Amino acid sequence: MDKLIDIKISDKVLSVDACYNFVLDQSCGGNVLFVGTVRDMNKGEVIKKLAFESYVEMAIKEMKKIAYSCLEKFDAKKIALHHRIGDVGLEEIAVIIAVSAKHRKAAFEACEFAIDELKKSVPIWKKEYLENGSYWVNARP
Amino acid sequence: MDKLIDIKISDKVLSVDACYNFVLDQSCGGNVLFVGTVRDMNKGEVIKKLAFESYVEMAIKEMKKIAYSCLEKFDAKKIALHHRIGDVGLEEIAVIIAVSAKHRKAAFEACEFAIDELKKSVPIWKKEYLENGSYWVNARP
Amino acid sequence: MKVKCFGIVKEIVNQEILEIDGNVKISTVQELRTFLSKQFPEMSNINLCMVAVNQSYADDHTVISSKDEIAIIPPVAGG
Amino acid sequence: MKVKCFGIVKEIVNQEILEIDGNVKISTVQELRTFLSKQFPEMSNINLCMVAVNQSYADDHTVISSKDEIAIIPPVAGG
Repeated sequence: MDKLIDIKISDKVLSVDACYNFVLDQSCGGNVLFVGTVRDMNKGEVIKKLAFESYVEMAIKEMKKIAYSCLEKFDAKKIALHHRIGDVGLEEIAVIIAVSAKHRKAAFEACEFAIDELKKSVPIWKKEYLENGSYWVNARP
Repeated sequence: MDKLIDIKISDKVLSVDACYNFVLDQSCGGNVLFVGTVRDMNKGEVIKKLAFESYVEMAIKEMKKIAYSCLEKFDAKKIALHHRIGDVGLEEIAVIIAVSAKHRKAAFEACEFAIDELKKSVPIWKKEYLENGSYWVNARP
Repeated sequence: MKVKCFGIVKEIVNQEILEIDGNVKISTVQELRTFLSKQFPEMSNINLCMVAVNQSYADDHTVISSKDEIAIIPPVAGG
Repeated sequence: MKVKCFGIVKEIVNQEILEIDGNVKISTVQELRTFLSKQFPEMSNINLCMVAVNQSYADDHTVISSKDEIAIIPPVAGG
């Protein structure tokens, strides 16, 4: 049987093509990709770069859970979830989620569900480097 | 000012990368792409290939309207709409829609709106080549 | 009057541009529809088609002349 | 007992793996939380963190021992 999910956490540049090519399938007409990139401003502050840290073994497990629940829940065929760690510059890719499905509606729903869930449960942390220092996002120590 | 929309109708293979690179923007964190590919079955029939025909000048006009209304309606920054014409084989790309926005919600909404609208109003026609002949999709002569 | 034809319509009329004799009086989209459905019985479902005038969708009351770019738009199926 | 630390927690305890002396009695996640918030006053908001046991999210009643892989998971922010 074809591999249906492709999960990756890497400190190297992520590839939209790799994710697209993984999900491409003769039985599918709808492919939706979410590509999360680093933007130059957040809440009025100038961002210089981001740094991502991960509890990699557990993050992979959580990403697999999300991937399989996507395929079940939404009648999607294949899904790729790739997340970058380490330093990530402006316009670089932090995360890619690609989903293929017979029909486009399921692909859109599965892709949006996957990124929403990833942000809730996958043990990855983001540090913002601003002009005046660096801060862990969401963390109030 | 940067070009904010990129519209294309072509009889050559479409490029996901070209659309992604067009919409990529420092101010945007969310990029959503819809890639419509040719699948091997429709309504129980085996598909051998598709052929798309277009009223090109008018299709470009309609695609521009959709693109600008997406940018206004959803707080999206840039959008690319590329559509293939001529013969398109299995797994090949018929259409790509890429949208960038500050936040992902707007990018998802704009991308889904754009493909829904494209299917409603853009003068492009699809012929399915089946085992036993070819048929214009949606057409009841 | 020249009428551009696409998809199934092109196959029915068997040409890309249908030339309608100047003596036939067609001054609105509605009159064009009536003419076509008489001329081509296979186009009995002509009402499922849209008509574009100068590359914009037109309604039945839109006035047309031989100077306009006119096209029959069968149900679209892009994407 | 060894506890993996990430993000803001790693900075607070100033190490990737926090070693807790075997003489300290910690047998549930709740007891670990209590120990950490006493030991590191900066972790007063420890309740915003999750605790993972053997790479799965655990609740306060989960029983833990030095044989388990234990990690403090501050609020995640992937994507």
